[in-house]
Amino acid sequence: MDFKDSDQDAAFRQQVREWLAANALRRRDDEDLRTNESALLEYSKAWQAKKADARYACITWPEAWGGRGGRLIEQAIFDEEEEKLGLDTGVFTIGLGMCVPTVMAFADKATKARLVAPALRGEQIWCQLFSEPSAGSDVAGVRTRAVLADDGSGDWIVDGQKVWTSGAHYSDFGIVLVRTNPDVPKHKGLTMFWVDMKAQGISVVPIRQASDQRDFNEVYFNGVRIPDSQRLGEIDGGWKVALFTLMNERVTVGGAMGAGWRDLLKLAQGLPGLGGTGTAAGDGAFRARLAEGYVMSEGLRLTRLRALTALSRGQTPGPENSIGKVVAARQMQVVAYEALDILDQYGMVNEMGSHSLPGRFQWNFFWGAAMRIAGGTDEILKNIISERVLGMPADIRVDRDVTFKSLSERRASSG
Amino acid sequence: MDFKDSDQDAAFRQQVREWLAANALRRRDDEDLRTNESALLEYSKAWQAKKADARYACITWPEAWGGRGGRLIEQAIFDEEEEKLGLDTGVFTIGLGMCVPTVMAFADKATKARLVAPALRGEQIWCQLFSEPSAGSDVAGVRTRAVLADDGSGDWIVDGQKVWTSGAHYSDFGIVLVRTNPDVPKHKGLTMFWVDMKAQGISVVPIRQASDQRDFNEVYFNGVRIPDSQRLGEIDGGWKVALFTLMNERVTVGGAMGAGWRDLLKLAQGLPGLGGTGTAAGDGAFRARLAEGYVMSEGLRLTRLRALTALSRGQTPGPENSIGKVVAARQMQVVAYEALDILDQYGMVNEMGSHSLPGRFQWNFFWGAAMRIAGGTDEILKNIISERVLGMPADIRVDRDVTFKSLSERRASSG
Amino acid sequence: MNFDFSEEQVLLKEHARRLLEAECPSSVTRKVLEAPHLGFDKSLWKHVVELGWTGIAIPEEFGGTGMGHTDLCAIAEELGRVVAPIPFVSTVYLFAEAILQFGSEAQKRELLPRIAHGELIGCLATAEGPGYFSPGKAETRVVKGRMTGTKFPVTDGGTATHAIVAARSESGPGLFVVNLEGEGVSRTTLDALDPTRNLAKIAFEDAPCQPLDGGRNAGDRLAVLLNRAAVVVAFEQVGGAERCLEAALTFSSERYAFGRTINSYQAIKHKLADLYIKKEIARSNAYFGAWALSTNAEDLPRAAAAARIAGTMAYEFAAQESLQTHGGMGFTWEMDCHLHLRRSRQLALCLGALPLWREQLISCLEQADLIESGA
Amino acid sequence: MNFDFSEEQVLLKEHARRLLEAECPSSVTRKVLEAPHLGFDKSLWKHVVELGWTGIAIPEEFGGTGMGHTDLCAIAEELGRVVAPIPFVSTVYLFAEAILQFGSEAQKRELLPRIAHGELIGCLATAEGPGYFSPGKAETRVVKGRMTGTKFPVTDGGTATHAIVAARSESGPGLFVVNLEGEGVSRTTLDALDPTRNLAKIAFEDAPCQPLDGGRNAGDRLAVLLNRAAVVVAFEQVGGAERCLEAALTFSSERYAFGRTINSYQAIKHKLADLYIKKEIARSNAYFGAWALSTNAEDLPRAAAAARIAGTMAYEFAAQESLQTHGGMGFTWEMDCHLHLRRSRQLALCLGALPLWREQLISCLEQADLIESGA
Repeated sequence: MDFKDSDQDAAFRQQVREWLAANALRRRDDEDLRTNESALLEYSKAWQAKKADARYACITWPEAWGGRGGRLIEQAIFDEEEEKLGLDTGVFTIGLGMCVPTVMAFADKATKARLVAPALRGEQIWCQLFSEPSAGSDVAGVRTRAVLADDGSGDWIVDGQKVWTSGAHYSDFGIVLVRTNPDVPKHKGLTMFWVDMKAQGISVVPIRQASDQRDFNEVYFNGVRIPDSQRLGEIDGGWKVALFTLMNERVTVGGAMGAGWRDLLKLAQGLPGLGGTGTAAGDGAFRARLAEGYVMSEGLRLTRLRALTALSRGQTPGPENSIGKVVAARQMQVVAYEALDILDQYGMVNEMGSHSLPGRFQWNFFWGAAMRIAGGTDEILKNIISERVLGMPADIRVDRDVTFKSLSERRASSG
Repeated sequence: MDFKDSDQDAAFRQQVREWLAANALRRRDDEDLRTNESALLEYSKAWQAKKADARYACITWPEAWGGRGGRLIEQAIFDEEEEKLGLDTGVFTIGLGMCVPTVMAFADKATKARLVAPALRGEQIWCQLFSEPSAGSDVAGVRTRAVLADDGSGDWIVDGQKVWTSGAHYSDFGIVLVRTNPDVPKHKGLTMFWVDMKAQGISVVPIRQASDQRDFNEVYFNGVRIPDSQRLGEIDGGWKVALFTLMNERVTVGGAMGAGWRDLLKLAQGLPGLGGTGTAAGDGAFRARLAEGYVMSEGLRLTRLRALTALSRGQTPGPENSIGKVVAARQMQVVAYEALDILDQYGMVNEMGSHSLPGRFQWNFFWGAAMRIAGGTDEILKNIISERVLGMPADIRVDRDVTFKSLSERRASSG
Repeated sequence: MNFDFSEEQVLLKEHARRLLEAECPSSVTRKVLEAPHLGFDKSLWKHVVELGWTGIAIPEEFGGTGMGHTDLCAIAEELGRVVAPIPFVSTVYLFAEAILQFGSEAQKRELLPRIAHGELIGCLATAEGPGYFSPGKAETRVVKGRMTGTKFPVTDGGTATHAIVAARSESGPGLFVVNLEGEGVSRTTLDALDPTRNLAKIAFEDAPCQPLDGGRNAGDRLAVLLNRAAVVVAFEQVGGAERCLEAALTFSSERYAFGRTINSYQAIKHKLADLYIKKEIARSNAYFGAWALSTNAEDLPRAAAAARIAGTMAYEFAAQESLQTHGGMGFTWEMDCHLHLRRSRQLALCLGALPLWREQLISCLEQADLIESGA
Repeated sequence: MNFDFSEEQVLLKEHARRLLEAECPSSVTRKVLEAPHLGFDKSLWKHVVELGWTGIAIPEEFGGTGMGHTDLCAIAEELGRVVAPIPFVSTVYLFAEAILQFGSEAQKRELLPRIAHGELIGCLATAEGPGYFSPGKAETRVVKGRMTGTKFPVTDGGTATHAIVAARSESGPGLFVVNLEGEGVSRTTLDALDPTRNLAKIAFEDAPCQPLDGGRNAGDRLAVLLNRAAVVVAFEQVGGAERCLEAALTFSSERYAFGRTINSYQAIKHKLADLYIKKEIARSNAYFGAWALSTNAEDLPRAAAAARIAGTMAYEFAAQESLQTHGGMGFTWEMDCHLHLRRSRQLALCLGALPLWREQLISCLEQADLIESGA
């Protein structure tokens, strides 16, 4: 075992490093970018355009689409180097990682010709409109309705509400999953469209989160007209499209999520110890928890290296990557409580607004709770691990052979 | 809040104390009783007879049956005082706690007249024959068959196998749950009998446990003839009887289960510390785990006092007693691992045979694992808490409306 | 055996619950959440004073109702349930107790009736910045009856009229009473993780103060005070945990996923069974604390530590997992989950974090291995 | 990036797995379990020797195959899976490593070929009774090349021909080689929690011994030895955990309760998902350990501690919860669950318990906060 790149990978990494060194703009932890969203968007777009010019924007995409037809490991290497320099902002992650690949797979030629290149260049931002107030873990339970317009145009009229949409307020386009047939079982009556977020009848309302921040949105559809040409995939065939999108969901693993155990050690080393002697880092209980937490987080980081190894060998990463989010989110929460404990009463002070070490752990305090839910709850992820990785049976389903309509009625009468 | 007895209870306790002081025989932790089963049985029977003479054997039973028609709190007080002196042996717990009450509720007059008094006096020991190799958590899944003898006698012929039967090898009688009708759903084809354990065709084979001890038995029924007069309850009405029996299952709570956190502290105080300084009790990590474990175990002990309070007020204890075994069993396991950890390499030595402190924790090591299963697994107990205490829905049942026979066939074809 | 609330106390609790359901729905807590400069909800405070709750453990001769500490615990559980946005912990469990335990006759006569009548809001100031506070290392000094130093954060420090301050004087560490509205005191409000409890930095510059010099030594006085408050706070924690459980039970019985209510999944059922277990363990430990508190038992340090550990573990688990059970909805501002998430952490830290209490518990076990056998 | 077994190593592992499935079904482990006086299974040992596994990390010049430590890790994982009843840890990871790292040329020439050829069974003797062992406090003394003292328990001490003993001599704490079949040595077998690994008390009375005095100081030598072994044992733990998971998956797919296989219940599904998570975390940490071991990286103390902590946590959880998944059957002698329950504890203790390793890990993090940035 070693951590060396193959000759080919090493050459690519060298090339990336040189390019980044010559072209890097600003770091994302720059005060202005952290606190000013329009500055962040402007910078992100400029940086994306630079990357696109150099064919680093979507490395694995075909050259015809603006990519470089590269290998997965090359994308991983680029991401690594970009992250090291703090240049990535995440603004395009959902669009280029999930939405646009869906468009590329399911839209007609003209649409692709129109939409893909600007997205890759960062000129247009995409969001993903799947979740609804009553369709969270159970994505196929969406109620947002699309019916054919009665003017014979073939257009669809969409009404309903989406929720938890990241970036909806600054997105140009979105892909939206809607119900086109309530008289069949729920997975069978769904259709996917792409939609112009500036279309009439769409309104975006930021969600005030438990943390008193506003990172997500509710998106209301009120008689929104969508031409049938914006359909992705078959009518009532949207579930297949949605699965394709979700399969591309990138799970962030490892160190990127908030303050970690090493930061905790640093914090402890600057705080007084129990009983007034030494520092908080000297307490055996603290050390034991730190050791166990470190091993979990470090284990995740190393698990990611196993995936990179598979990529560099041209293989598919193993199922072990499925553990990423469920472990990382819980670690965020655990480390936050440890940190606030050693801050003692000072842990009650809210420094989230600043970039201080206590403030970063308070950020973890809220976001640990959030990340155990966002992108699949702990419970859903453990179901996925047990079913898809371990081959255990799916939960008993009572909604398989029932029409969506009667399911809703059943609910209404019992709820 | 206080821990004082009411005047009436205090008087009863005083009376019990005086009687115990005057009549106590041997302590159950006496070397001979711990290692020699026949000595234990002899002592237990003698002690039970003494208690019966003084009407302390089954305090809440009617006087007509040899009890004293006492209150539940009086039984609890007696148990407490008896346990304090280490006089209780547990040999009659299952019989007098579960089996004989079932007989009293469901047998005819003559049977009761014959069986109850000797059981109360400890002259006869009872065991409970419910579990089977393929009916553990799912008690109603028993396969042991009883069919009417073809000689017109009305007797039943029983074939099958029971398992995990405590005390089967020294018991005189047992109550046994059997299947009398496989053509109805599984709960509806069961019947309960009492049975003479010396009857022809019954063989008792001790189970060698993971701990290399033999506390439980397999009991084989091979053409055992049981007269219909030994039936308890209706034909095919055995599930109701079984629920009655199980409702009487006494859950041991608190300190009685193996070595505890205070013993752990004692052990640690005699062992060297980390890094060669002080004792193992000085390590902050050890202290933190000890604190959290102590709080759990002490919380259980105190929960039991809440139940006693209810009893002394003539009320039914609250649902909080349902937490007893699931917490106690897990604590047994956790405390064992902590103890073996501070013993370090010496934790690999098996001292279970001796009564040493390390040996007691090694006993916990095995029995913690066992107690998380015996008398209802952790998983079953959490189901019970969530369903019966918290009112959450039962798990989806796929076996409700299916005949037992077709259920078995379904199994056979898929297994 | 009498290890439970008495019938009268059960009635008192039921009364308090009905009243708080009416007077302190979460909209009242949210008023302060949305406008932390309010510090607390004045009208709820007034109500609570009128009911005599602030004086429930204050003897009648000092203007209280003289009911006692177990009654106070009963009320605390109900206040914990509703995440009450009032300075009750600071004023009643800490300030009033400090005066009751260590005040001179004159201090009692001067201050206790004003607490009972709701005119005085108290707080306890110990911390001097991040990390565990050690009385022996306090940098706040008292010289000739004048205090100089900075305390932060101080819960309710921005709205209190009086403070008990842990400081060092010529004769070593001690507790002192300071009129926060008097000279030499300046205060700054701090952003709080739980904005329904005021948090402040208090700077003293030659501020006049009076010593609280009851019979015990200084380290002990603060410890006694914290032990007494820890028991009562444990009841708030039990109340909060129970409310979280109820909310999760209700929500999960109404929320559907895959055609079933989510309370039919074992992942949710067993999570809430675990929550119930922790909550009952906390309740039992809190009861023992209430007994020790109300009888001034020697066991109080052990009982208080156990009650605090179990209470904190239960409420924090409850707040985390109740939010988790609520899924995405649980992470919205409009649901009450975050009120408990914030308050559970606030209660966990306001009397010192768990590591301190775990250490105290084990020290007690070491020092008095025999206490239990007498129980 | 090459953070995985190589293709050749994967083939080696597959080969080892097939072989051990044939040669070491649990009936072989049970032979020793039922007759602990056997000490180990001779025929399996012979097989393993013939395959060259005892010499896999011994250079060819000393009679080994010179394949290296990552190959040894691959083999270790497979031996861990089958709870192999042979003194492989003691002989290969500990004794052979000690000679390789700290032996003189003469010692290497004398002892290593005999290990490779399976004639020498080694062990490491440190503990002197209950509790953590500190080399500086060892009571076993060496005076003028003769050792006196008592070591217990010693894993494989009853069957080994040679021991590395941690003792104190005129020049301080050190490691010494003792021929256990020579004069001045008496041994008593002890009952073991895991009877498939021999456990003994060894008394030395003026027993001749040779120092192992490689370049480092004594404390370090023992630490280096334990670090190196910890990495390889972590692979045994990963293998054991994986086997427990597989057994639980199989059993739960066949066991019915309430008309369904129990693997359809979330309580079981999520338990085994948790097990899978811990196992993968352990594997990744073990891989890092293998890298540090095979490259003699400076990071070895940190990597070894992390591998050992994660490996121990994974295997113990796996053994406990696999048994739990098996229900009553899991607690019978006839099922293999208890083999893993015993072995997981044996591996957790044989190189020192977790508290020691947690402490080592944190010391490493403190001492070298910068190591990572170079990785």
